Amino acid sequence: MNTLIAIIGLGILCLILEIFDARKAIIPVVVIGLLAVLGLDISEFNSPNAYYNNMIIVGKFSSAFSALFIILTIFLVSLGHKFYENHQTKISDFIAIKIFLLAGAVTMVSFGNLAMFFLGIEVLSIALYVLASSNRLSIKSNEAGLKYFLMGSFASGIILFGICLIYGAMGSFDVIEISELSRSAELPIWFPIGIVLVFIGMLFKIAAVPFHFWAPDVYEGSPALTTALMSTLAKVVAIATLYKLVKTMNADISPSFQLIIVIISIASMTVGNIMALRQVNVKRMLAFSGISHAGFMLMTLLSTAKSSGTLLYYTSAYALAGIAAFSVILYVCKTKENEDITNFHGLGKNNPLMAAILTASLLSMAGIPIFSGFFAKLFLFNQTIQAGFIALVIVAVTNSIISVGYYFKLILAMYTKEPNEAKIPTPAVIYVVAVISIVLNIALGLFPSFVLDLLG
Amino acid sequence: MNVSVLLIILLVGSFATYFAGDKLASKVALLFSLFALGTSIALLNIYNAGENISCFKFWINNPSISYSLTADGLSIIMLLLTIALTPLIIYSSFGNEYKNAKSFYALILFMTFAMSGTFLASDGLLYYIFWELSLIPIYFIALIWGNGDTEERKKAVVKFFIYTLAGSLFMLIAFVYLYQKAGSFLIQDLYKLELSRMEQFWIFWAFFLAYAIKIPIIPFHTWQAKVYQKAPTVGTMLLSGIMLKMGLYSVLRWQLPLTPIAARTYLPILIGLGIAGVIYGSIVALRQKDLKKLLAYSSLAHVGLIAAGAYTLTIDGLRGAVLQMIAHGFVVVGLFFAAEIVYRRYETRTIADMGGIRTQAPKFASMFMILVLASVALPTTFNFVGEFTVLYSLSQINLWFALLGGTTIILGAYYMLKMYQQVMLGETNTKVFADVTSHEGLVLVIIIAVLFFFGLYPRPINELITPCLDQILRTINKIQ
Amino acid sequence: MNTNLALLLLLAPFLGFLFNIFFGKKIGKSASGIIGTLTVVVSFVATLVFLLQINETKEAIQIELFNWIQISNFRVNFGFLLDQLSILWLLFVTGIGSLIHLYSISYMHDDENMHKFFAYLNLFIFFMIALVIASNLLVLFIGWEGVGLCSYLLIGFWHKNQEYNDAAKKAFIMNRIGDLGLLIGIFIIGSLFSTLDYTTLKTAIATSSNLDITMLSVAAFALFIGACGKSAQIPLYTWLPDAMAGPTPVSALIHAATMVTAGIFMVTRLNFVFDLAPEVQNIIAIVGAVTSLVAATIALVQTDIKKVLAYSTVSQLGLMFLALGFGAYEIAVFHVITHAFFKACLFLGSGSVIHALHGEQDMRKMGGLKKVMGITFITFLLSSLAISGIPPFSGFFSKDEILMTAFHNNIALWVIASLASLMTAFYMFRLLYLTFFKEFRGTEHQKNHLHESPALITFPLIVLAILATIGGLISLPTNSWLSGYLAPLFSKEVHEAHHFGTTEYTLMAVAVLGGLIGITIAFVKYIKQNQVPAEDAEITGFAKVLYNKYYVDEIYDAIFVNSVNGLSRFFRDYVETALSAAVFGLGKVTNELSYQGKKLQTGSIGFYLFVFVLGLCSIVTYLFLAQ
Amino acid sequence: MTNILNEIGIENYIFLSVILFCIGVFGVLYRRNAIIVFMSIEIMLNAVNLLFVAFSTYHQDAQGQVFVFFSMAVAAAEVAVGLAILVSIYRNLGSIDINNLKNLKG
Repeated sequence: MNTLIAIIGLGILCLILEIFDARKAIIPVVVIGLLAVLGLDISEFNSPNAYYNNMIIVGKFSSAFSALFIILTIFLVSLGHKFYENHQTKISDFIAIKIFLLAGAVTMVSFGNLAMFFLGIEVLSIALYVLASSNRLSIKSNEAGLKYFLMGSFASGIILFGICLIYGAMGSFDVIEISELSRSAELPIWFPIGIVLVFIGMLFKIAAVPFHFWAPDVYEGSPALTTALMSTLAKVVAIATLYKLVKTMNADISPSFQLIIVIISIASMTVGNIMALRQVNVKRMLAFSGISHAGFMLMTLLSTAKSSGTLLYYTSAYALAGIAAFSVILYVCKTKENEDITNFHGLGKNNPLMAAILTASLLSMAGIPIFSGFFAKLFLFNQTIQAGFIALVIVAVTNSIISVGYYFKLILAMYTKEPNEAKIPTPAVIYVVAVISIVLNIALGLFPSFVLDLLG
Repeated sequence: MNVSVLLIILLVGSFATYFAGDKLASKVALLFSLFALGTSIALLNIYNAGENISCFKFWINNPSISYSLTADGLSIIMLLLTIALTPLIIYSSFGNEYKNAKSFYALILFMTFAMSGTFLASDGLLYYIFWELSLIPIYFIALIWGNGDTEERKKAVVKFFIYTLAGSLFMLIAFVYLYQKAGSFLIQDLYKLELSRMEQFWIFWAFFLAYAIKIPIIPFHTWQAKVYQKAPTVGTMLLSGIMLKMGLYSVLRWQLPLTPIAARTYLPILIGLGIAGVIYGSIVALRQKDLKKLLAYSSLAHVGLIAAGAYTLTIDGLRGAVLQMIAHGFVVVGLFFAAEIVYRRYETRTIADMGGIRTQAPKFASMFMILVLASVALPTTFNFVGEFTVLYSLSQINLWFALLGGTTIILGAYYMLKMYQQVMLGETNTKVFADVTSHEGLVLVIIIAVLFFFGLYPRPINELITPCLDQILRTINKIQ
Repeated sequence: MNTNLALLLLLAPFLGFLFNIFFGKKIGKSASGIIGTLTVVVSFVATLVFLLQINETKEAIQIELFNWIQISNFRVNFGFLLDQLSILWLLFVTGIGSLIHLYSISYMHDDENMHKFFAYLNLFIFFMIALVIASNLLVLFIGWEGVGLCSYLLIGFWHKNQEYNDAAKKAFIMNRIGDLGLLIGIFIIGSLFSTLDYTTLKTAIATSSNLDITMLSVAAFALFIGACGKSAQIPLYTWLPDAMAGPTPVSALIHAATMVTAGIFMVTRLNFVFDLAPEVQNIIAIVGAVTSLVAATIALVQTDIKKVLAYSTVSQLGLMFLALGFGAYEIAVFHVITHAFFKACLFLGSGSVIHALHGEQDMRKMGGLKKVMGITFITFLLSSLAISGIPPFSGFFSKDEILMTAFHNNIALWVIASLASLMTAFYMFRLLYLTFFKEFRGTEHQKNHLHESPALITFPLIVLAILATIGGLISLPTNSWLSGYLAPLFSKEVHEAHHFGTTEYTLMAVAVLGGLIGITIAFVKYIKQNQVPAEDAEITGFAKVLYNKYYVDEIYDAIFVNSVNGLSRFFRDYVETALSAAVFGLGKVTNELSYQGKKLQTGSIGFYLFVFVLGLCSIVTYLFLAQ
Repeated sequence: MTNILNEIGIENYIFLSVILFCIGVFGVLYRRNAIIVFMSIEIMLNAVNLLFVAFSTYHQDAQGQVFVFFSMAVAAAEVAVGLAILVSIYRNLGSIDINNLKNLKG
């Protein structure tokens, strides 16, 4: 709870800073502030507690994920420093929005009441709409914004309807009550429908097939930094929330429901990977890879009992790799008008370090050992086989083979093609972010237990 | 002092090489590889003294994965092969100039590190990790420093990578499944498992996919020739000298003991595949225009025989397979180096452009001849010991296997001598061919010395591996 | 003591080889030649010592050095067995070997790579000795393959000429085919008796109660295939004539006197195995007889002096196998020895002729050499008489005994063999007349440079000629030192030679008569009618077939070589591409899918939302149906 | 209140709002003018709000009505952002037909 308040406070603070025209200070202050908040959050880790008659429930799960969100936000904010250098005037708005978005994210993982859940989603989404279309003058950005906005609000309409039906069935928004009730008596037919509607709404947020269509377009259209945010933070938040929702609402999923999850996850990874093969725009490619990863993450829902650690591990591995990849993309495409793969030609010669980092992050996403991506997949498969879905695992493996195809397309471009222009100087901050994130990723790979056992 | 020291040396070496800069890289790499060689010999002595040089640490508790390296005869011999070939390979590359040498040599050492790990790991997952790790460096070595047209090379290398990765991922599933059964990835726990026929069959084929692609056993060999041809010779040496032994080693270490029933059931098919590889490889090698491709197919033929031996599930078969692995490791490195020596002078690998070298370079001619003879398993060379043992084991299964496998004696002689004749003999070539330089000579001489020494006195190796192979056989027979 | 002596005997030539390889060029031609020769002489002396020793002790000397190969049910040592057989063999290997080394010093003097030549010769002697003194089949196999290698190296000694290289390659591969047979034989014996050691094997066979005769026969047959490869029997004989591409001393040493007899050695060595496989023995006898006839017929019309000798060698080897087939091992050995003498002499003689004519090998361009080359002529004449089986020359005794054995066992084969020996007499004297009688038919330039060869060449000729003449003494029909000497080797005694009746005398007469007839025909044809063999183009009819060696090489090429190469091309061009296409295919398919999939991503919000709703409805309906 | 509810029956409220919701959905699916799409979404939300109120009476519990306030506020915020985006699109394109927005695809 304190985390949440602190975050919002930080957001307001950075708006105030703008009033006093201390734009230069904003990012450092925010970063320091977020670090403090991180500390606060970690301090809450071992003191589970409920606030405002169960509106907010802080537990291991929520604080662990909040910590992840905060770390990601720190990276994203610090990347903003260079990204917004040409429109300094708005920097405070962007930063503030990101922080409020973070607030929404934290709310989403620590809700104890469907109302908070809904508010969290909306705070997050509205912030994202703004960021997506934040580049006013570019049609692409506008289009991305509108697409995201229309479909997003449509989705939240569905979610709202779902919540409403649940409320109708149970007469309460409190998740704990609801789950208790759901176990007991026979339920009115609209309760499962409500659950399904909410579920589908969340599937839209994590961009799972067949609710994924928005993702590639929006990722491509919106400014690179926003894309980074969407593909890392937003996705992670959504899946975490969905996981929590499913876990709390109905601990024992019906076989038919499991089948739906299996089908959707298979569809997501397959479609995502296959579509990614022929993409030329890196952001778009990563969007599809994100879709496939969503498919992987969905597998955790099949054994909600003990897969929270795995989910946390997978999300952190994926997000860290994503941050590293995007910081390189930001660096490479800073001066370009698009993010086509041709811009990466000869990066291996121009800037070996950056190339190495991108390679590493791609390898991690592809699931090659010692990068945490491999272990994430391994633990996931382990859990899924335990739950008895070996066929699903085989499909997943086949998919990760396909995925190598497009990840390596990028690597090949970096190492085998000739560079098309001279080396561009790298801003230190990007270096720092990229290196830290990839080092964290590898560290996770070497000591998986650290994260894996957090949620026991 | 335990084996992990070795891994540390190699890993540190690879970083040191990278930071040593392009000038010194090769020297530093050689230094570290020699250091590693020394250490491994020291370790061998400790092992022979009967002390334990294995190492075990818990790593991940859930799922329980441990950093456990076990050094028994088989692992040690494969380790020695790796560590002994690395300095040779590095030294052999001194004649060439590589751009961005520091990364090149760093990658070589890193690959050695990964491969040594594969041979040592006794925890299924650790083994798998090393197995995959060894793929990355060779991918980059072949991709960046390879020769020939970039696009073709890219196609070949990516195919190789995806293909092998695809294979090994199914092995991963098998491991995870086994973990579910045993609650641990440790090999001794996996050995204890009582798997049903059905399970064994699935797991067997999952492993087989991984190994058949790596070794390669036909019809999974399609990546081989192209990659051998396109990769820089050093990469080819690493691939053919050491890496494909990983597959064969894994068959002995993991596949057979874990799925004995399946292995017995499919025994004829597997031996058949191996022998088919022998014949097919030899025949295809007959009409290759590119020297490296010819050698690639010859090595396809040889590993086919080794695989056949391994799948006989007899002590002779296993022993012969191991001996032949080592022999082949050395001889193939030597042959590819010979090809490289020719390339350095003539800038070509097309056999048609060669010939008439013997008159200009008698030293080289004789050494090349010896290598050729070794690869056709002339008695008193190491390869004969291995090949004889393997063929004997085959004859114990069925005389026809021995007969068909034995065609390697004829066909091998045919294509190798044909190659030698076209490359070395004939009217003096118009292009001048300088005889081997001192360091090229040294490399070849060392290889030849090894081949002859163990050809006449394979006993030390026998004594090293036999107990371990007996153990493996016992595991196989106990379960079935 | 014995061990060191044996090692000296074995390693002396090897040291010579090493020395010549590394320092041969520096120390100059003659020096390297002398060293090469001396090393072999050393071995010869060592052999003599052993011979004396064994003559008094009658004890076979067994020496085990160290363990070599380890098989589950037996281990193979590096070991030597010096018994009557091996010592006998060593005797003429090293003896004739040193003579031929001596000869080569002068013969090869103009060759730039003389030191290499001697190195290879030494290496050959080394491997030959290893083959002979091996105490088990695997060490024998070392020598077996080793001599094959040396013959490869020496046939292709003039490696600038690709035809020679082809010949060398052919020889090696044909031998390898045989070697595979030998290996298979070794495998079977190993698995049957868990040993490859001669002595233990012999006892094992003698003692074992329930022998698997069928398997044993298979083994025997496989071993015989090996012998065919080495000793140039049908169907693996075609390499030997081509092997004449090598320098003449090589032909004399390897392809007449020593290496080609390895097959006979091996069979004799394993006589106790072959005795148990009568079917195989029949096969051997038949193959031997047929080979001797076929080769003889071919030799009738050849015009290349060395080719004639080569086919005559094949034919003689055939006779030896005939003897082996009847289990008359010591007779075969006897013929090996006599043959070694006169055939080496003939080859060296032809060498000296070729030397005199500066490399001319076609008999049609020779003639009338007896005036200028007296010594060569006489030695040649003597050994021709020997090979034609004219008493009292050595050939008469050995060949006669073979024919007798044949007669006693199988009349048909006896007829064939007698025909072969008749032809032998004919073509040998044809060769003699064409080369040494009448007028010289070569170029003027050659005519002016005609000369008798130097002493270094003629001396070995003389020695060999003498041996060829008196060699028969070692095994006279009535009291044979040889069969007495070899007796310990053989399980069952061969008695035909001993009781001597009218049949034997008639047979002898017939054999001699045959020889004389052959000689007379040759005399009539080439001296009286003064014929000269026709030019290649003019040869017609059956003679053409013979001249082209029954087109066997062509047939082999058509059946085996071409088919393998065709298969190889097919695999390379189609199978390989197909396989890789199959793998690439998967990738292509996925790519295509992706290409099609892109069309779905239309970019129209309406469509996206439509799919959204569709998915929603389907899930909801599914859940309803599920419940 | 309750008796009215009892007379009409909660089901009918549900049907009504479901119908409204579906109208909204179809509006979103079939109309091309962005403004009207907004309005359709608003209809969906309001249908839900109606249902909330109905349920809260049905359960005799105020949470539902409170929730309606939340959702209204959220909807307002959403629309504000949406219109802002729309304005900038109109500035760039001079049209608000969502069929013109197909630059991002493939």
